[in-house]
Order: sequence, then structure tokens, then C-alpha cells
Amino acid sequence: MQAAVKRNKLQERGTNFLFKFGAIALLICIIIYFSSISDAFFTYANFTDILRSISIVTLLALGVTFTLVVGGFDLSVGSTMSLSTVVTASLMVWYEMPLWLVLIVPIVVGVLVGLLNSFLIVIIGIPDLLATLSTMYIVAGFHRTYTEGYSIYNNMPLTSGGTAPGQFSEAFLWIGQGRLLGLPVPVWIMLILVVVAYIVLNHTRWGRILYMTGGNEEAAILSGVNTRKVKFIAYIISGIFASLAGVLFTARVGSGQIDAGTPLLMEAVAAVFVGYSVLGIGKPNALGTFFGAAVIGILLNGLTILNLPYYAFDIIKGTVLVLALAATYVYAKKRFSRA
Amino acid sequence: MQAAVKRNKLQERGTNFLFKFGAIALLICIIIYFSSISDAFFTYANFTDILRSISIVTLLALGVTFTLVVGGFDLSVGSTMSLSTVVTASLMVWYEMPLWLVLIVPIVVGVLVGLLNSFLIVIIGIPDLLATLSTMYIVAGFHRTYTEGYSIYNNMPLTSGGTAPGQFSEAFLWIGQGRLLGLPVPVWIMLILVVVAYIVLNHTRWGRILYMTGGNEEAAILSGVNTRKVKFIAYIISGIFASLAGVLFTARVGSGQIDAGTPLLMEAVAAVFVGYSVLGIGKPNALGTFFGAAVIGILLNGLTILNLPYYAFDIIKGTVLVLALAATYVYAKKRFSRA
Amino acid sequence: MLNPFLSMKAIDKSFGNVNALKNAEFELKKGEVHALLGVNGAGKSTLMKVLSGVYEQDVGEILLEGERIRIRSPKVAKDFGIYCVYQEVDTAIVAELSVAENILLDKIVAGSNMFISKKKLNREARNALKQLQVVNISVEIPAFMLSLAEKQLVLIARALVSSAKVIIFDEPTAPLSLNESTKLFSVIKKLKATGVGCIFISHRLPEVFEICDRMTVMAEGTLVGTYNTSETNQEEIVEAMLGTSYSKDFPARKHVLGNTLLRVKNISRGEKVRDISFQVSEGEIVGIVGLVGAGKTELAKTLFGYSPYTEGSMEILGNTLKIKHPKDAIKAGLVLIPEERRKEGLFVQESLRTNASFPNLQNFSRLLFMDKKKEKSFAKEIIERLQIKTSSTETPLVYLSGGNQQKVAIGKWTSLDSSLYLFDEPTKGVDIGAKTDIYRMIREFAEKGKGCLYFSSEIHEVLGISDRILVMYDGHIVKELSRKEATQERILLYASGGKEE
Amino acid sequence: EGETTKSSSSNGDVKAKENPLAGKKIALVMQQNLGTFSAQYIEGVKEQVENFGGTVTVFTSEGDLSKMASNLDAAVNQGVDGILIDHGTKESLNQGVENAVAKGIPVVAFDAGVEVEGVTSLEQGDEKMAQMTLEKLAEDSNGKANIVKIWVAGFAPMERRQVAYENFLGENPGIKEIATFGAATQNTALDTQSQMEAVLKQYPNKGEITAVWAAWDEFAKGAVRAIEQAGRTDIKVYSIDMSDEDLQMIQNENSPWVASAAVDPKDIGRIQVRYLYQKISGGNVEEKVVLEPVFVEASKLPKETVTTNELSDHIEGWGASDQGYTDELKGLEENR
Ligand SMILES: Nc1ncnc2c1ncn2[C@@H]1O[C@H](COP(=O)(O)OP(=O)(O)OP(=O)(O)O)[C@@H](O)[C@H]1O
Ligand SMILES: Nc1ncnc2c1ncn2[C@@H]1O[C@H](COP(=O)(O)OP(=O)(O)OP(=O)(O)O)[C@@H](O)[C@H]1O
Ligand SMILES: [Mg+2]
Ligand SMILES: [Mg+2]
Repeated sequence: MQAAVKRNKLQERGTNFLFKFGAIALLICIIIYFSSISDAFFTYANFTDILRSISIVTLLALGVTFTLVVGGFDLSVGSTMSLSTVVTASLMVWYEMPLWLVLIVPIVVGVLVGLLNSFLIVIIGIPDLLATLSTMYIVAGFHRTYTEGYSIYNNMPLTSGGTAPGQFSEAFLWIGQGRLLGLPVPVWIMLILVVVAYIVLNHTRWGRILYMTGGNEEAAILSGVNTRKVKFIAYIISGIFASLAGVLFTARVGSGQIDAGTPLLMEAVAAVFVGYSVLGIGKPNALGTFFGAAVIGILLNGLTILNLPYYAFDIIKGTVLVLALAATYVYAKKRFSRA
Repeated sequence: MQAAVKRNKLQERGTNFLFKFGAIALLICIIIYFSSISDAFFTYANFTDILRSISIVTLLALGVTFTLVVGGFDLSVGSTMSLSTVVTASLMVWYEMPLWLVLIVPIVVGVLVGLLNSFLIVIIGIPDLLATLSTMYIVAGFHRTYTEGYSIYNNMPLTSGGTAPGQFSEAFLWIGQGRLLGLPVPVWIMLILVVVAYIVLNHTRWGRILYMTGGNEEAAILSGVNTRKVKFIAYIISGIFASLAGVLFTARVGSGQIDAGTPLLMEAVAAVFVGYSVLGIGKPNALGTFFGAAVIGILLNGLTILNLPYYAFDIIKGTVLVLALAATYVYAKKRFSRA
Repeated sequence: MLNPFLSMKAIDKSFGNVNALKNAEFELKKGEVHALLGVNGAGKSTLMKVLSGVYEQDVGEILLEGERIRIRSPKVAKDFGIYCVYQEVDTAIVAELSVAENILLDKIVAGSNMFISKKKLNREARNALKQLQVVNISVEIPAFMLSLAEKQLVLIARALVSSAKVIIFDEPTAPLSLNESTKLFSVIKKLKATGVGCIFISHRLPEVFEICDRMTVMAEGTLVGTYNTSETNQEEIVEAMLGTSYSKDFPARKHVLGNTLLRVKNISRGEKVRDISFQVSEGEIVGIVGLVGAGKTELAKTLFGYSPYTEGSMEILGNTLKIKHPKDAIKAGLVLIPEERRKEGLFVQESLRTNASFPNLQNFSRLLFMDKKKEKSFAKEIIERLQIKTSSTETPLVYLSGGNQQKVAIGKWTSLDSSLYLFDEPTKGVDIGAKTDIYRMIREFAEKGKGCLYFSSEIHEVLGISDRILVMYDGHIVKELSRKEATQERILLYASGGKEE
Repeated sequence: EGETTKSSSSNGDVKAKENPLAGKKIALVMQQNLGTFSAQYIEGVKEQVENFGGTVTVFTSEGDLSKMASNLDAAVNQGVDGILIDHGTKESLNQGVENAVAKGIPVVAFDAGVEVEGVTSLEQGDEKMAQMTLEKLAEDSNGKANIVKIWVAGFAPMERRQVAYENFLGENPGIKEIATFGAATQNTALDTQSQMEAVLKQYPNKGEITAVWAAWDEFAKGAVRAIEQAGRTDIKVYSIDMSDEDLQMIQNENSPWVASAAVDPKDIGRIQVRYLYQKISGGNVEEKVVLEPVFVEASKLPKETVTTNELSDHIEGWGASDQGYTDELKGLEENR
């Protein structure tokens, strides 16, 4: 008996270890492998570029993380980002607004989308995925209607005749393209927001309340948490992150592209779920999300070296997502059967 | 007391009536409105056009309906349809297969996608939305890899040199473009499949088992149903419907377009949810799905007559979806709180 | 004598047409341990939920230190220092958070500082656990890794750190082992010493007599009486709890035993079903009785193939079977009426007709197509036979009362002509009238030569209906009693782990 | 993201050591890679690079400009010998291109609007293509027509086409624009088709629409399908750009698609590579190269179907461009 129990414990520790450090070990293996193939891979320049390339997705994914923490889901982040992109660009190009307004108005837009989402979910009672799916649609429609289907760029011709008066300012473009202390500005922004989100979620009272609401809503209510308010806030935060991603995208690209966010939604979701398993936390968390985005970024960057046909990339992304999900849910199953 | 109870009952009947016939009444109003604006609207030709334009979406939506009936969800139908489209086209153009094979192989493909979905959901335990999201990705990658990014059309040059030997046969194109007894063939196909799905779901033993599995899985198991098998079947059916939609699309367009299914996913989902509320059924059902697709089709057709810009259509689609969802869930809430 | 610290006066509470509390009374002194006793459904939990702010009473008042208070929410109750360790611990535990965070949950929510120091949190939590003499729980692991008993300790610690004045324990010992219970009692004694009033709900009389100062007995939502432990004995309390009317429900029944229907040999599954052997004959009603959490439901589901047994064997009418899924059980002539009928037994959104025909669809369809006429006539038949109150066969079951729902859950199996029926707490949450109907149905099954297994924690019910009684404790069958041998006291003794000398 | 095609013949590797231009690693950074036009363009690039004994890595960005910028960075980091850019915008790419130039990596851009010193930009002669098709349109309709314009803003070549279009309308008052739309989406052809269907419903009578002018072949494809489905083949379609798939549609019986001005997409790829190799070999290359467009008319095509590979037999100047060749490059190619 005793021996069997011991063996069982050992085995359990084994799986736990795998789950905890498996993801990180895998990442290290990938990095070593790619480095052995190409000298260009393991360089400072390449790594800062990878970080810059994931900065926008990471912001989106952080928003999704917040909604997942409270037990929801936000599928509308992609189109919120699209909307914020064109709003930002239009404020500069069409209306020649000062920089501070250009940065604040998109955030207000994000808050509004968050309010719409939480209204549908909390007040009307539509399940989160369906509610945010509809919002995704509506917001996408709005952003096209707003621009009449055109992308927004410096001195563009206007449908009303004439050309747009404004231009993207240098200061604004610096947000997306500049460098600071050897790192690109978007990387700084990403790192700061990851750290802020990490601290808020893991080291503040608010973070505990968010996790509580998602973990056991009933218990949270019994402890005096206004869970409806908490959910409202989570969706609003998600909207704000999506807006920031949009602003960053605009500054990076220097124009207001239509539908910029749509292809990023899936990547953001994948990042969050890959992040679930980081360090065996098994729940949505800010560091994991960043790590997830980084894994995907490194994988894609490295795969170009492997001569894989470009059209196979979706397969790899999908497979990584499936593996991350499988790890998460097989683990969850085990946990539940233990409880 | 008595009076109050009576008043309450009356009020309740009122809401029930609204819920049951509200959707239909709305549709009739819309039709009358559009007819009053344009002579071209209320014509036989226009209505057969509308029916033809919704035929592909309806097939997709029927598949989604089956997965919803068992309490799941299938987001991969769009890319399954894309895959089926290029497979169908390639069988004709690249390999000159006989018609029966051209029709059967895509169905096999649909079955395989369904198997993958149900494996992830039933065996691994990944939640349906996330599992089918990953599948969506993977299948999309496969279909691009398969065609190497090319659309497939008559006499296309091959990467291996030379031109493709095959052509779309007249018989095949008739499926998408022909007419029979005054109705386009796709309309016939759609109507037949809607009726078959309706009969299976509402009048057969299987339908009962599907609905019961979705309604209360635990109770279904304890009544002796192998719910895992039932779910497998539902996802396979969904895959088959998506494949049929792909075949129909190929025949309609006369070439194998890349990514044909992606934009149709949301429309299919919207159709299913609009269909929830038809006749107050309050759950996924085949007739409702058809009706939902028709409502959206009529709305879009009518709105073009109103000269609304295309980019505003998404807003309308999203709003219709939200209203349908709100109706469904507000009603559900009421029912549950009564219980 | 001092004024009572807390008193509840003339409390009424009803849910729809169920009067859970009628003119209920309760009072508690500072620093006393006060037991709240009563049979299942007596209203104990409901009364405590009123006190802890989960429900608000319809009528009546609550006084704290002589002042009228209104407890609108759990939060308000906690502000008054009233804490509850719920019967279902999982409703109050956040599985993902660490033990420390769970212990300090209320403090975190109510706190005002923005940052949370994990170190400080862990220290405070460790202190709280130390007060409870718990040293072997790490405060840093997530709460989902705890056992049921440990989770309960976390909830007690939570009350402790918030300097509660009143702690309600709703059947805390049900899932605990004897050893764990002893530990809990020493904690309660300590709490008492610091002036905290404890309300203790339990079905296990010996432990109640061990640790409580006074006890209040409830029946059917009303106060029966309050007794000082030193001035009463178990017999008096049991009589107060049961009243006298129960035997009327069960007229004597002549029964003829047939062949052995079911033979279960050394069946085990995990911790909750251990080495179970028994047999059931045709025409026999066998009661399986045990306290809450003894493993009855688990055993029923194991027999039915929902969570198949890992060891042992099963024979039906002499044929050894391997049952891996409920469908195998149904095929072999075994059916289960599960405990949680809304969750497991019925499709509450569906009509009575579709529910009734579901277990035997083959019978109600031609080729593939459903024969709605046949379904309807069967539905009408069971409505009539079981006297189900419903407006039509098409009414969704949500609109039916609990008792009538339960009749459907039983009646739906009658189209199958099975030979063995497992009833898991079939009268739970069912009113007196419907209860009588259900007893009658079960007896009719037996008279037709079916075997019945009746799982219940309500001892008087089991006594009344069974021909033979198996007592379960901690996953084992600890005693078999014939109808003649069985008494309330003996069953209670074995069910709470005791032994006769 | 990318794909590399290895030089296929083994003796190429042997020779690679002899010629300094052999064995080069070339990156192709694209904004969008869906559709037959792109596939043919990629094929042209690969063919020419392989003929020179090099390898190509294709970076695609799914239409996402920020991804495109990242891909450009990745290409620079991987230390390729030369970079080809297909589409994109000045604002998003300038920085990466400057970076490449600073590292001494030669860059040739096609329709990207990149403005960096030392970078060669290819464009298709967009004004001329617009003019050619519009003149044909005017000729076919005797100078009086109601036309639908399908065009999208925001891309450099589209802007140039628009300029020519406006000039033309100014000079031809008989040609009236009655409707205009267009959007570059994930599935442009399909979306255009449904929009065109809507426009046809607004103008249900014969003669209300004379012709459609599509500034991009993806638009034309959608429009042609909508017109065919509605049986309104009296409406003619004129377009810019042409892939092999388009050619098949033009050749269909009763096809409304009557003419297109284009450069062979394969030729574009080949020419772009040649200029890149000129730069790699240190040659002095002009900053702006305009590709000569070819006018393809349905009436000039033979009865039997032909593909773009055989088109040169029927349409003068198709697929036979010698632009960008130098003697040195020809020699390199023949030596393999
Ligand atoms: N939310 C509710 N809705 C309807 N009826 C309820 C509800 N809660 C309790 N009841 C009913 O009120 C009565 C008293 O239930 P309560 O849970 O208070 O009993 P109890 O004495 O705690 O029993 P046990 O010993 O089984 O825990 C029961 O008949 C029960 O069915
Ligand atoms: N999924 C689970 N996770 C943790 N504990 C469980 C689980 N299921 C059952 N238990 C515990 O196992 C024990 C046996 O449960 P079971 O439901 O079989 O008891 P029971 O005798 O039927 O009691 P009841 O009167 O509550 O129905 C109980 O202590 C219960 O709390
Ligand atoms: Mg209770
Ligand atoms: Mg039980």
C-alpha cells in the first residue's frame, strides 16, 4: 500500500513538473534548435524585432486575459482595435487634433465598446461569446461606415472633395517606430503594460477580486463582491487594451488601415491559451499571456528559417493552439477528478 | 388578488404572443415596407434570387444548428467549406474525376473535420468553441497548403508545368447555376435539406436523442444514451453540411476560390440565432434556421434597394443578431426564474 | 441568566407554495455551543440562511444584543459578525486561489489598501490555522488541492480571522472522519472559550451531546423545543425530532419473496464505495441507509454503470454482467431514479410527454419516426396512474411542483418493464402528499415482483418501507438488519460509526 | 514567415562557387498572397532567382501592414543578400527599408510607394493602363456611357490609376459615373460580387449601365460573376491587371469582360529580380522603373482557350519582356 502511494505521488510530481516547466523547456529547445540552424536567429537585433512584432498582439491578448480572469471572453477585441485604428488616424488626418486628444479619444471608444459588451452580458444575460461576437460585427460595421470603406492616410483625397488637411505627426509616429534606450518604443509600451497587468492581477486587491469573480462567482457574492460591477470593469479594460493596440498599430504603420484587427484576434486568443500553462498556473495570467505571444512570435520567426511553405503557417498556429488547449484541459480534468 | 392574477396571466400571454409571432410579424412589416418602396422587391424573380443567395449560408447554418442542438458549437464550418470548395474544384480540374467521386470526396473531407472536432471536444475535453476555433485555423491552413495559394479554375497552369487537364462539367455547374421547375437548383437543394433536417430533428428518434443530449447531458446519460457518440455524430453532420455548402459554392461560382467560407461563418451563426426565436421555440431548430437566413437575406436585399452603403450592412447584421439573442435570453431568463 | 446575545423571533419563510419556516424561533447566548436539530427538511438550513443573509425572512424579527437588525445580504451578516460554514463548502471556496487567499477572502474584499503582500497574507493565514491547531496545510497551495475536510477548516479559519461573534456550522462533520471531527470539536471548544457563539447542525446525536450546551429541535419549519444538554437524553430528543406520525405512512405489507434478482459481490470504486456485497430478491424492498455523505449516491451510480466499479462483480438473475454505461444497466433490467432529479433525472425544459417516452424511444417510434399519439397516450396513462397534477401532457416540467416532477422521474421508467429499481432519496424535497404517493408506487413495484433498492438518509422512511435494511457508513455496509431487528436508535448508531457492545 | 525554394539542379551548386552572383539568398516580402495574380507573381520571382542560382524566402503578411513591417525586419536580421518588396505603404516600410539600405542590402520594391534613396521602385505604368482601358471603353460606346467604377483608395498604384481616370472623365463629358464602390477585403472578389449584385438591382433595366471599369482584376472578377449570374451580359467590363484565371474568364463565351490592360504577373516577378541582381552585382540602377503594360482584348484572342504562358503568341509584348537584363545577367543564366 505505502509503496503504491509513494509511486503514485512520484508520478504525480512528474506530470506536475512537466506541466509547470514543460512549456518553458519546450521554448528553450526551440530557441536552441533555431540558433543552431541560423546565426542570424540568436541576435539582439532579431530578438528586439520579435518583441516588437508581438507587441500589438500582446496588448490585445492582455485585454482578453482580463475578461477570461472574470470567467468571460471577449471576441470583439479585433474589431475594437480596427475601430480605434481608424479613429486615431482620422483625428490626425481629417481633424488635425492635438496629440493628447488623438490618444484619449480612442480610449473612450474602447470604453464604450466595453460598456456595450458588458451591458449585453451582465444586464441582458447573453452568453459572453455570443454577445461579443455580435459586438464584433457591429463594431466592424461602424468602423467601415465611419471611413466609408477607405483607409486613412496623409493628405488623402476626401469624398467631399479636396484633400485631408492633416498629417501624422513625428511625435505620434515615434510611438510606433521610435527607439528608446536601445529598445523599440512599442516594446517598452508592451513591457510596461504587461508588468502593470501582472501587478494588478497578482499583487493588488483588485486582482484578487477579479480572480475571485471568475473562480467562483457565488463565493465572491457571499464575500460581498459586486460581481456585476467587476465584470463591467473587466470588459471595459479589455476594450481599453484593444484601443491601445489600435493606437500602436496606427503609429507603427503610419496609416489607418481598414480591418487591421481582424486577423489578430485568433493570434491573441492563442497567446492567452498558450499562456495558461506557463509555470503550471493553469489560469489566465498576464505573464503567461506575454509568454504565449512570445512563443508564437519566436516560432513563426524561426520557422521561416526552416523553409516551411508560408501557407502551412496557419496549420502550425492551429496546432500550437490545440496543444496548449489540450494541456490546459487535460490538466483541468485531472484536477477535477482529484477534487 | 384574483384580479391581479388575471392581469398577470394576460400580460404573460402578451409576451408569449410577442415572442412567438413577433419575429414573423416583423418580417411581414419589413416585406410590406420594402414592397411599398420598390416595385422590383415583391416579385417572383427577386424572391427566387433571395432564396438562391441564402442557399449556401443556410446549408452552413444547418450544420451549426445540429451542433447547437447537442449543446455544442461549430466555428470551423467556414473553413471546412473553403476546404471542400478547393477539393471539389481540384478533383475536376486537376484529376478529372467522375462526377460521383467529385461529390463524395468532399463529404469524406467534411466527415474527417467533424471527427477532428469531436475528438478534441469529446475525448480531450476542450470546450467546443475553443476546439472548433483551433480546427478552423488548421483546416484553413490545410486548404491553402493544398492549393499552394492558387484558386482552381479551368485549364489553369500547374506548378509542375503544363496546364490542368480537366474542366468543370456542365452537369456539375448545373448544380449551382441551373433551374428546375421554375426554381434555381440550389434553392431545391436547400429546401430539401431543410425539410430533411426538420424531419430528422423534430420527428425521429434520433432527433429526440440529439435534443435531449443538448438539453441535459447528465440526464441523457442516466437515461442510457451514449452522449459521446451522439456528439461525434452531430459534429460529423456539421462537417458534412459545410462540405455540401462548399460543393454548392464551387458549382455556383465555377471555380475553386480560396477562403470562400470565411465570410459566411458569421452569417450562418446569425441565421441560427435569429431562428431560435421563430414561433417561440427558443431552441435551435431547422425551420428557424432557414427562417433566420431568409430574414437576413430579405433584409440585405431590401437594404440595397434603400441605397444603404455596403459597409453599413455589418451593423445591421450585428444588430439583428443582438436583438435575436436578447429575445432568446431574456425569454430564457423569464422561464428559468419561473421554474 | 443573561439576555440572549442573538434571538430570532416568529420567522416565516416560504418558497413558492413550500412553507420552509413557520413561526420559527431560535436564540443563542454568548460563548455557548448550541445545536440545531431536526429531520431532513425540517428547515434548519433555511433558518440559518436567513440568519446569514442568504435569504430574508418574510415575517419575523432578528435581535442582536437586544437590538433589531435587518440582514439583507451575506455581507451585512458578516458586518454583524455572523459567519456561516455552509453545508456545501464549494460554494464558498475559490478553487484557483491559494489557501491563504481563501482564508482571508472577506478581508481582501473589504480591505482598503491597494497592494497585497503575499508574505503578510501567508503569515496571517498561518496564524489562523495555528489557532485551529492545523499545521499540515500549506497556505500557498491552491485550494483545489484540499480535501473536503481541509476546505471546511479553511472556512472556519476565515470566520476566525474576521473576529466573528457567531459561527454557524451546517453539518460540518458529515464529510469528516472521526479523527477530523475530534479536531474540529477542540476548535469549537476554543472558540467557545473566547466568547464566540457557535450554532451546530448535525444528525449525529452522540457528538451533539458531546460538545453542545443546549439544543433546539425543529420540525416542519417550527420550533419544537429547546433543551439543556445536561437535562435531557437522546431518547427525548429523537422523539422530539420525529414526532409521532411517521408510522401512519407505512401500512403493513404482505410480501412474498421470489428468486434472487441481484447479487453484488465485493464491489469497490475509489474511496466512496468499498467492498460492498448484498443481494436483492424479487418482490423485496431493501433500504440502504446512511448519513449524508456515507456514499449511498455513489453506490447507486456505481451499480447503474454511471461510474462503473473497478473491482468485484454483479449478477442479475444468475447472469454475471459487466456494466460499463447506464445503457448496459438499462438493458439488463436495472433502472435508477437519481437523487438530483432536475440535474440528472429530467429534462425540465421539455414536456411531460417527451420526458416520459425518452428511456424507451424504440417503443414509441415506428421505423425511425416518433409516434406522437402513442407517446401522448402513455403520458396520459402515467398522469392518471400516478395522479400527477399538470395542465396537459405538453406542459414543460419546469412548471410542475417538485413532487409531481419526481413522479414523472419514476413513471418514465414504467414503459420498460425493468426488474430492478434503484431509488436515490426519492422523497427529497417532496411534500407529504406526494411522498405518500411515491411510497405507494414503490410498494406496487414490489408487489409485482420487482426488486427495489431504497437509498435514503431519512431513517424513519427506510424503517417504514423496507423489508430489510443495510446501514452504510463511510463507503462500507456496516450492518444488515431485518425489519424486525431495526429500530431508529440502532440504525443511527451504526450509521454514525458506532457499534453495539 | 516564408518559404524557400532550393536551386533545383545539383550542378548549380558546383558552379555557384565560380560565379560571385550565384547562391544568393533573396527575401520576398509581400503584403497579400492570396489569389492567382500573387501566385503567378511569386512563380515569376522564383523562376528568375532559380535561373540565377539563388534561393527565395517568401514572407507573407495576410494583408497586415504591421506584420509586413516585422517581416521586413526579420529578413534584414536574417542577413539575406537582397530584398524584394511587393505592395505595402511608404509609412509602414520606409524605416525597415532604410535599415536594410544602411546594412548594405539592396532593395527593389514593386508598387510599394517606398521613398528611400538607393532603392529601386517598380511600377506598372498605371496611368497608361487606365488610359488604355478607358479609351477602349469610350470607343466601344461611341463616347456616351453610364459607367460603374470599382476602385479603392489607399494604395499607391490605385492613386495613380485614379488620377488618369479623373483626367479622362474631364475630357470625355459623355461618359458618366453613376455608381462607385470598392473595398480590399479578405475576400475581395466575393465581396465585390455581392455589392455588384446590389448595384444591378438598383439599375434593373437594360441600358441603364453601359460598362464597368474595374481598377483591379479582383474587382473585375466579382463584377463579371455578378453580371453573368444576372444575365446582364450587355454590360461590358474593362479592367486593369490580369492573371491567368482572369484570362480564362475573358475567353468564356459571351463574357462581359472585354479588355484588360496589364503586365504579365510573371514578368513583373522576373524583372524585379533582374534589377535586384543588377544591384547586387554593384551596377548602377535607376530609382524608378516603369513596366510597359500590354493591352489584352477579348476580340484578339483565338477560339481555343490559351493560358498566359501561350498568350505571347497572340498578344504582342506579353510575357516576353527583356527589361532589366544585362549581358552579365544573361551570362550568369546561361552558365547554369
Ligand atoms: N430554495 C428553495 N426553494 C424551494 N424550496 C426550498 C428551498 N430551500 C429549501 N426549501 C425547502 O424548505 C424545506 C426546508 O429545507 P432545509 O434545507 O432548511 O432543511 P434542513 O432542515 O436543512 O434539512 P437537511 O437536514 O436535509 O439539511 C424543505 O422542504 C426544502 O425542500
Ligand atoms: N465530486 C465530488 N468531489 C468531492 N467530494 C465528493 C464528490 N462527490 C461526492 N463527494 C463526497 O463523497 C461523499 C459520498 O457522497 P455521496 O453523494 O455518495 O453520499 P450520500 O450518502 O449519497 O449522501 P447524500 O445524502 O448527500 O446523498 C460525500 O462526502 C460527498 O460530499
Ligand atoms: Mg440542511
Ligand atoms: Mg446521496
